[in-house]
Amino acid sequence: MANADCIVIQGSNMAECHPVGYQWVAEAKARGAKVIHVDPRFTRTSAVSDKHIPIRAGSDVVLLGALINYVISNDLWFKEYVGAYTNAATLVHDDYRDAEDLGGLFSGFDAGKGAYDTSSWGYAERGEGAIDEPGPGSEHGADATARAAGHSYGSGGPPLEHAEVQRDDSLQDPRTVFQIVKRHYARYTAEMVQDMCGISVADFEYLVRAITDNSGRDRTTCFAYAVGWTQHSLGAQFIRAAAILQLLLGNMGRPGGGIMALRGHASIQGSTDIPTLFNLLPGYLPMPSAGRHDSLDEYLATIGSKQQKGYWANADAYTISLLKAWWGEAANADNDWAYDYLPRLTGAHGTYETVMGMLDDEVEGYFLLGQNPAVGSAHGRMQRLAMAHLKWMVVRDLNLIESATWWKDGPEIESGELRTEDIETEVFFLPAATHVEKAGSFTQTQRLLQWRHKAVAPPGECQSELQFFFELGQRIREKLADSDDERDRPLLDLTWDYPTDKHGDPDPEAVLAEINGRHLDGPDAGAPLSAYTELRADGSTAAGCWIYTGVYADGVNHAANRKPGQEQGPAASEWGWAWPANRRILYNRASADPAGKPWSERKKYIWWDQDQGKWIGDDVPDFPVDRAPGSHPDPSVGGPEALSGDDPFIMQADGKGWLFAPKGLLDGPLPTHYEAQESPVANALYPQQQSPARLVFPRADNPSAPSAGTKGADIYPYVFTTYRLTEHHTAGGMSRWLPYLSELQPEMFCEVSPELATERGLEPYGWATIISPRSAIEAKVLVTDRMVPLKVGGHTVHQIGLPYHWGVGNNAVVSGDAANDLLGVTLDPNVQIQESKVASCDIRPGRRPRGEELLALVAEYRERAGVTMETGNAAVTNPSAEGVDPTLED
Amino acid sequence: MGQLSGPTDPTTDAHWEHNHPRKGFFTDTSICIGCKACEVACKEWNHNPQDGNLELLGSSYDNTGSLGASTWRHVAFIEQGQERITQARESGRALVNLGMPRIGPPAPDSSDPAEADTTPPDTADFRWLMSSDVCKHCTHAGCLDVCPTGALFRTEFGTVVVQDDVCNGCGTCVAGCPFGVIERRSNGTVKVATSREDQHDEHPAVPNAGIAQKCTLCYDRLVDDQTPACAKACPTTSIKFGDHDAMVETAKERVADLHAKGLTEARLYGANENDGVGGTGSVFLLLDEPEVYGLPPDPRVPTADLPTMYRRAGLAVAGMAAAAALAFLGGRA
Amino acid sequence: MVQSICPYCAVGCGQRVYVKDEKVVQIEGDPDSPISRGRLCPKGSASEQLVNSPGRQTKVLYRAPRSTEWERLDLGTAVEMIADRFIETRRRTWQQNDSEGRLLRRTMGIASLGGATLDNEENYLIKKLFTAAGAVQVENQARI
Amino acid sequence: MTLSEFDNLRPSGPARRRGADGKPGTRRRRENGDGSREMPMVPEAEFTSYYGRPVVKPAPWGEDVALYLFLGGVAGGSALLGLGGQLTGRPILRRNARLGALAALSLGAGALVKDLGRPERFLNMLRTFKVTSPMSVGSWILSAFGAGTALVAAAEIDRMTGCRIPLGPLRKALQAVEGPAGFEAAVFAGPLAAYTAVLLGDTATPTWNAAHEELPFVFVSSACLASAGLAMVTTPVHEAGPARKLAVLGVLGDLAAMKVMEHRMDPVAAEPLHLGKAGTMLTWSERLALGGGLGALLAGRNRAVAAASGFALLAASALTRFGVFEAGLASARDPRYTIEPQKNRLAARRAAGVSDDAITTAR
Repeated sequence: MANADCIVIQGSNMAECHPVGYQWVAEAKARGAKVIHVDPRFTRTSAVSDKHIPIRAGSDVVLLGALINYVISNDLWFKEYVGAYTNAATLVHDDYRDAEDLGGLFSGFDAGKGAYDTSSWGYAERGEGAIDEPGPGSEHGADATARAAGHSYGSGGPPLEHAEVQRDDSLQDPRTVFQIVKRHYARYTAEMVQDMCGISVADFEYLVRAITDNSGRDRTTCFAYAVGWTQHSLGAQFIRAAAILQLLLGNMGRPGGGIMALRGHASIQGSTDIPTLFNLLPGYLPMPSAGRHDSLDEYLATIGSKQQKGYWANADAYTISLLKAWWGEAANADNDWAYDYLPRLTGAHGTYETVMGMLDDEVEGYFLLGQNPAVGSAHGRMQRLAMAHLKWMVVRDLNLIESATWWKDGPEIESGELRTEDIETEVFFLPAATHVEKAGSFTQTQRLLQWRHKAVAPPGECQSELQFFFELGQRIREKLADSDDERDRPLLDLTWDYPTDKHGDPDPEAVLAEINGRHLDGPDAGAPLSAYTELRADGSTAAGCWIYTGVYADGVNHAANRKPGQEQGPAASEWGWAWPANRRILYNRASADPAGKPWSERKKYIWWDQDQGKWIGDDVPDFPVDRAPGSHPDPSVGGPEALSGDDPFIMQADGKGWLFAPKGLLDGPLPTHYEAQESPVANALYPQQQSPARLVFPRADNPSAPSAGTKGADIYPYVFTTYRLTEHHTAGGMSRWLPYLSELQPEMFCEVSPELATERGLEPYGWATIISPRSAIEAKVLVTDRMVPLKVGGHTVHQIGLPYHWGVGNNAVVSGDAANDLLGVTLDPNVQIQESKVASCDIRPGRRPRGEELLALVAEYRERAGVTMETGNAAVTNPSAEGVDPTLED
Repeated sequence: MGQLSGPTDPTTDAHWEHNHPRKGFFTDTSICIGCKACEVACKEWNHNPQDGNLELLGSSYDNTGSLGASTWRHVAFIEQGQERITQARESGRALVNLGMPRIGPPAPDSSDPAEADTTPPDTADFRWLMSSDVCKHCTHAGCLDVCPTGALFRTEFGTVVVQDDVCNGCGTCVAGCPFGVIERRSNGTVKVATSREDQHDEHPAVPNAGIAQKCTLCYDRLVDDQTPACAKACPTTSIKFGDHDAMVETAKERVADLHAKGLTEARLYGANENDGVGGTGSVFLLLDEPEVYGLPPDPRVPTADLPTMYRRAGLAVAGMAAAAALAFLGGRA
Repeated sequence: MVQSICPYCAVGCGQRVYVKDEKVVQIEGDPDSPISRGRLCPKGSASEQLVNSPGRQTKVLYRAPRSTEWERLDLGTAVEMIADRFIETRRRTWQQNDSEGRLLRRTMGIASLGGATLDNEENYLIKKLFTAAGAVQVENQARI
Repeated sequence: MTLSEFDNLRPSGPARRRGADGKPGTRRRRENGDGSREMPMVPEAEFTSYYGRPVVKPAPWGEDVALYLFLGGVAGGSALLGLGGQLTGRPILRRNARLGALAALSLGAGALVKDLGRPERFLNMLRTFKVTSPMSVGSWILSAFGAGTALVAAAEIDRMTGCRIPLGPLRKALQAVEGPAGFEAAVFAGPLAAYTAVLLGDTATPTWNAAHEELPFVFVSSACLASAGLAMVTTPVHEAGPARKLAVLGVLGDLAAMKVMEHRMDPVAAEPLHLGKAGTMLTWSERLALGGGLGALLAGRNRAVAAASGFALLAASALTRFGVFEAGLASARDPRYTIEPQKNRLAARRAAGVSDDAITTAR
């Protein structure tokens, strides 16, 4: 990032949320790089940027689309790069129809299911028709949503049957990706940006000039985003839009380029790599689904076709090695490597579905492991009411967080909805160990594993999760030891024999070694694997997470590598260990031109050394190291062997960067602007208001505010956006208990513009009540010129900023109302992340009412707005304008 | 008695027989991101208690308020519109022009920063200033001069430090500081939530209550050749630490740099050894007038006038004696 | 002194943990880290207080159904009770096959939501144990 | 609309301007929501501060210290009267002045110790002598003064009790040093009365600091009239002649010094002397001093008038000390008194062509 010439921070408040990461931006800026911050609020990041461009929350695709349009129509794209490394020249299926033609829908929308059949988005095959998706039959978008399919591609693209595609290298065929992209964004203009995002034409031109002036052979632009993008009903598409722009400008896989995800938590990357996520197994292998993955063969066929290019073609080796790691001898060729020990999915079982399952009394027991959903999850009220339905719950945390004490001092106790004496839930609070009281590895945002050594023993009864779950597993296995029930076999056959120290603490290095994997047969039996390329599908290797293979190569904990940064080169490859294979920049083959030479001396990173016959440079090449630039193997061989010398995107099924996504996304192959679930603005681009494929939950306890153009929209006239502050940590479990952090931001507040304060009579630093269809909260008012009303679609849009760190309880040093109580649950269909960055509300002066009156206030607003369960939940906004038979709508 | 005002080396003045270079901070507020890591790192290292009432102070994101007995780093937040930015740029330009008397209209000399290309940089219609304040460790330190017990002393690094075991809390130093830095610590307590489980009843007593407290420039770290906690934590190097001379040099380069970019609002604070406190050990780069940040515009160490005061007092004493004599010499009238 | 990594955000800043008499006395940035070069944000700087916070809970607490107060519970007893409930809920809510007879082999009665400050090794054991037990509703902060 | 919680403390001035163009989509200009206001007394209209917060900190001194200022003056003046009585053969005046000095000194020193953050460490004052520290110098003055005063007072008490205190051979010694001790105390009497002015002047507290040239005169005058007042109360009129004279001289000096001081001070820094509690106290101080002085001058031979005048003078002195003390603290609490005089003097120096001594520099 320090190598970038221009850095666009959008959807992230980087200086505020990642102050230490921001040093690299500061360094780039000191060296002359331009830093532009695009954000609804003027934040601490804006304060140290060259320019802040205020944007209406949720309109990012319009802006990015307009940048794409500008780059294409002004011929500013990086032709050599785009031609060689992207799928620009690939032809798309004949049946494909763009959202431009269907009023905002792409071809294949099933209004009945509220989801796409994505088959028409595929590539045109050589010969005729589209490339079939692998595996048995075609999967419907609705089913894929249920698997949160988008999440499964964390390490690469979705599968294609093979990579023999039709191309038109002149890019002139209207069916080429390039022409489709060009047409799709033709109406995304500077004027549209002004109308929809509230960004002036001058500011847009400033931005576009900064980006295009700083892209090309010699220069690179970097985008940084965080949850400001992901927490939207089209979150994945925001990122895709930036990726398209970056591919067109040739900024991917190159130093100082790319799109940097700024993740919020110490090991949030790790917790998707080794997922505590319902839809994934370690290494982005999907959890099997009933009906789709009923046998190992079916399962493997859907992950990666043997005929596709790149490393996903070896998914069989990854899967079987995982099964061997978990079930050892019990996993053998005869029982399909214990594949049937794996439970099956039948739909979405994400955290919000789980909460609804609790409300329906389907879930009895709940573990909260360092998580505070009563404050930190969207629709906090629903979270707490759901917990009151549980039979038992285990809260493991450092402090007595609100999710552990809601039965005693939660807002619903105060409002009278719940009575402590009536709540049946058993609550176990188990104190946890801090990061210095246990050893283990975190994976940071750039996929770097770093080991923490244990400094002291945990105090009192505090325990690490490792020890707790190891012990819990042991107890459960002991209690079931005599069971002859077949269902208990997976538990009893589980490899669960980690060495422990004298306190019964399992050795985390032993776990890491299991994750890394080892040889089971042959001369090296027992020896650690050193790379995932050593994994085999014949049961001769075991590895708990294939992408981490190599972290324990030669029996050395490479995550603990600590060669001081000042003693190494810029890639610092001897500090920690980055997956895969210790690479610091992914797809870095793209940092050299098709002939293997660096694009420029200034941006040199990985290049082909003709004499040595291999790729060399500052980093580990993310490419078969001896694959010459000009080589063109027969694509039909499949796997890594099929990669051409100019296929840098080795985890994509065709080795190319995807401008157009023929597979993998459930809400459209190209990012398209839709309004948020709740928006006071009508979609000026299409009759379709919201993303048609977004996941809605029409329930009485999850009402939505009416959007622009429908009755009652003026009852919730303002947009609010939630965010965090430097001084606090998410739901506050690790900050509101610390006096030093609490005193820095002691009270919940809302940020409003002076105009809005005048309009609503809000007193500076007095109290205000913010009301959404779900709840009402109170906050101190911070009137500031950092909030600017935007002129959008002919009227003024006021945005309200709400930090979400506070919660209602008696135990923390500081407490306050929780912003997340205002939010409802609407999810991105690709990844099932909720929309929490934008929603509708009203604001008025004074504190909120207490007790039953609070509920009455919220209900009164709903009534005035005419909110029903259907409000805002139609998949298709205007069926006749979008070519959909209205009778198909539910 | 050492020198009371004007340029000097305070360490030599204090009769240290060694050659430690004087240490100091350079706080470059133009790159401060207002994260307050300095405040926390400082408290953590020095075990300073929480202070304040856990309420919004009504000053943007600043809920610390000011430097004090338990807050030795304080980050100020100032929101400004275009008018004020223009004024700041103008007042900065006026500073540049100071001491460059000209006859007639200014010569079109492009190398003169005051006349350089001053096309305003991009974010000009609004700005949010952040600045981390700290003890100035003055060359002529008012607090140190007026301390009657010798609790405050000049270290071998040229810094000013309180000896906690000597100070008797007379409070003279508080009034003696022209920057409002040093303060006597009250025995305010670490405020905790109303209901806690029994084992948390005990809270550490506030250390050093009743005595004067301020930044020590991490004297205990300096003697171990360590960087002060705030400078070490600062994510963007807005707080720099090093030899005082080098810091002043860096500061001068930085301000010249910013002027060259047309940012004439940038100015240094404390880098002039001819000022009222003989220059400060902690040098700042500010983007507006000092009072905007809560800093005095023309501080002067009160002791600089001490000789005058003693003379005047002597005169007064003489007058008093004369009056008494007169009263008696009038005889038994 | 022990080398560690800051637990707050995903930048992964290096920390040095200073220990005296089995107690953490100071946590500072690790200048050797090429990620952070010794710097820390306010949260990272407060890590020592995270460990030694006066508000930190170090004992097991239990709230019985309908009870208005916490009571103390021995750690071993608590784990035993949790294991019993785990097994019982799993048994009661077990789903072997779906309506079409396809294998499900799972329970929908047990769920977990983990923070993203857990170690990879911890997440691995959690995922492994829950998957083997057929509890599929394992989620974390990544989706929040 | 106001943006600062301090706005309601602001005197009503010209209405603050709002951003002229309130159109959405563009950032508006922002007025300084942090304490700017029109300044009628200063040509430079702008006064800016950081949210109206003080720049300097007021001394953490309570009224104990103001009381000490007063009592120190009483003690000093009394010692002089005592010496005068000693030399001119006025035994009652001598005795009363000496006892008065000791009483004032004891009470004052007690108040001073009580005000320390760590009273148990009061002796640390005497572990060093620092000429740059008026407090240190004062501590030594106080000690030296205390030594002589204690001796002469002891001698007086011994005499009053008819030499019944079991002093043994020490009585001889005491009687031997009594005379010199009276001189010794008187030598330090003036400094005791005057050093407190330096103590206040040698601070960054705007009003005190701005008064540093004249404050010693105010304080010694005040000490004179107060001690004289005390003597007029305690001593029969026939021996109190010098006290009455001293009272008149003290009042004259006090009124004159006060006027000159206010005149020569920076007008902004002098404001707190006229405002609020301090203003009221100083006004009454002046009235009482005048009244007491006139009483002493015109009807001092009347015992009742003398006593009343004496009380008036004591009260006047106390009010002077409390008033000045309070004015200083008030000046420290309002940033205006720090910033404006400093800006003015900086501007004045610049106007005079001195441009190399500012703390703010462009390079």
